[in-house]
Amino acid sequence: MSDEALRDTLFDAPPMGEQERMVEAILFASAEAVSLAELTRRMPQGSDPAEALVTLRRRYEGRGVNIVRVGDAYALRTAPDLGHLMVRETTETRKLSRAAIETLAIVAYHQPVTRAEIEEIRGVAVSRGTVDQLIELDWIRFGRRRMTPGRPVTFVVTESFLDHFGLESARDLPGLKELRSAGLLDSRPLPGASELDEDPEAMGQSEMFEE
Amino acid sequence: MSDEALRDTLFDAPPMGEQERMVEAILFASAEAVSLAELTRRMPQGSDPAEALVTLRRRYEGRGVNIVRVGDAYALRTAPDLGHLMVRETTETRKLSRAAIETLAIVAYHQPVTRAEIEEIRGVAVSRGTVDQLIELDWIRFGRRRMTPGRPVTFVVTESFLDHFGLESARDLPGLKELRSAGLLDSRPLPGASELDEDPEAMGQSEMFEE
Amino acid sequence: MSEPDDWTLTERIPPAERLEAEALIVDVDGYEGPLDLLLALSRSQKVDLRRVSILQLVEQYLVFVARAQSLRIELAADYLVMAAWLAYLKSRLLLPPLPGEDGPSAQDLAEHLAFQLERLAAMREAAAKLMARDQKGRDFFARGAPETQTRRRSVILDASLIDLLRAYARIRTKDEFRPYAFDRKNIFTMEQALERMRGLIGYLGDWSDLTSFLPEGWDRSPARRRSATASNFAAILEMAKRGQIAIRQSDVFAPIQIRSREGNA
Repeated sequence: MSDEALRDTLFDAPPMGEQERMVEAILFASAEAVSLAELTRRMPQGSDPAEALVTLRRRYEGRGVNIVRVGDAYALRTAPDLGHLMVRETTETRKLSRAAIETLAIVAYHQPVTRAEIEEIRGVAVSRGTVDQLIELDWIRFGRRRMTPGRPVTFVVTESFLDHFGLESARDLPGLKELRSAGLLDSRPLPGASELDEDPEAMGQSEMFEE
Repeated sequence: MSDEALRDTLFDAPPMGEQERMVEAILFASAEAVSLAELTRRMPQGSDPAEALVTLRRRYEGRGVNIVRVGDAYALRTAPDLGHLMVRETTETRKLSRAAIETLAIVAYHQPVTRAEIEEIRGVAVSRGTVDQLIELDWIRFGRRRMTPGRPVTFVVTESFLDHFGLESARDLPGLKELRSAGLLDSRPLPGASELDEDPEAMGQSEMFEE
Repeated sequence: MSEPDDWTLTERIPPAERLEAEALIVDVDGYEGPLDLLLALSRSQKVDLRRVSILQLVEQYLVFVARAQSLRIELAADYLVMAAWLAYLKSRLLLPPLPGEDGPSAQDLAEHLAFQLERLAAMREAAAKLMARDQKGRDFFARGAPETQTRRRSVILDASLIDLLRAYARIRTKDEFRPYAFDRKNIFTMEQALERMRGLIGYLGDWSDLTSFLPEGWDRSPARRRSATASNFAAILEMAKRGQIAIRQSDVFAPIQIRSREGNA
């Protein structure tokens, strides 16, 4: 047997049925979503978890638990229609303020978005602590800096935001397409000089008011 | 319709397939094994979880996850032969020490930075173990030597640091002003200390020691 | 509301109007800024946001602000800034443009305001839709018993971005206090003063002026004299508290004198 043939035999990937069991077990054991890269690393060499996932996902369709996609990762979650049976497992979550909910929505729909842009959209300063709370919940994080004067930092939503709201990706946000085609996600500058942005700090960070 | 017939209709148990889904979801989400009595209590009146369990158990035979009986209760467990895949689940995560996280932060914000500079910024000596630990984690590495007397070695952050913290580049780290407005920095600047409140760009990758 | 002025004022307002005004009082806390208030007012026009009459809206806002002021409700500054801007917009909308006038037309400004309102309303709706989605831990659930094994245990050191940022913020906060230590040249600290006075106190026979205790070289520049005087003063207060010296001052602004109490007490 040639060296190559020998190696092929040694590193033969397990049969697909077996790979499916493996993916199933790994996803099952984890409370968090598991990325494809992580699945590949944990399974025997030559395995193709992406393919195994296709059949596994189909197998769980309509069942009490489903395989959901979260960004680049996969997780098992109970079917949403059975939530009422699980009430006992619920832990009290902190009620978000209206400001926090709106800020979260603005980050999700306008990301990457600067603080000044959030304030421009809401027409009011973002209070200290609101952003902090959303970062603490691990729903938003700092994104890359905007390549505009002042290089303001931006905010984007996280994978655990997607996981929490059962979204495959930020593109699946409800009504996103409609909002975009209505032009409501544009950052349209105020015509002419602005007398409205009283905050000099926001001024420096925002490119919205600069021509 | 007689009272009895009406009640029977109102309390019609869900079809067996539905009951199976319910048992599946409850077992999945529970932290503990669930007893038959508990299942009965949580499911709609008239349900027969024992029967649902029989078919559900059969459905999971030979899969990556199995239904096991624990005393009087039932639980879902990964198949014993796949235990080797769960190894990573056993790792225990521990927070970095304060010294290490501070050192890491200084390297990230001031790279390339020498050990003496780290000590100057922190105001205390940096132990060898701290640096070794960060190198071992593959979060910092040696950079090029500083062209100053003694040609001290410098430290920079690694790709895997950026990866771990979800940053595109170290330049994306928020500046002091941004940390403050996110509520991460409580103290207000002292009057006259404003030169320390540099703009985010200067803050990002400071060359403060290279004068 | 307990001030008599307020009572008389409220009495003079007809009941129906007063009730309406009181509704406003309650509501003003509920608004998240002027744009939010404008959005709420625009709803009263009962038309599509795209057809809202900006002129009418401006009028409503200005009436609201005027009424709030007549009821002595403290309005936050940004409400007043918005009022000023809207008053300006109103005048621009009503008057024909001046020949040769620069800048955006009143129509552009009004359109932008309408856009802002529509966008805010859209984000509100999006936020509501988002929160109405099935949520983890409420409508669907993760594995309740993540499986762990004890066969091979390794320790992973971890830190989150927020830990990193907090650590850096902590260090930099420390830095902000550093300037105190920098300018040592012209600062005579209280510790120094205390140390020095303690040494001198043994030689104190009778009452002596505090000003005669300025250390050498600290009486020339005003800055240095100020610092040394203040520290000396703080030091003698401390020493008096410990019962080491007595202090007296015959009159306001008269020289402060000190005397040792050691042995006398």
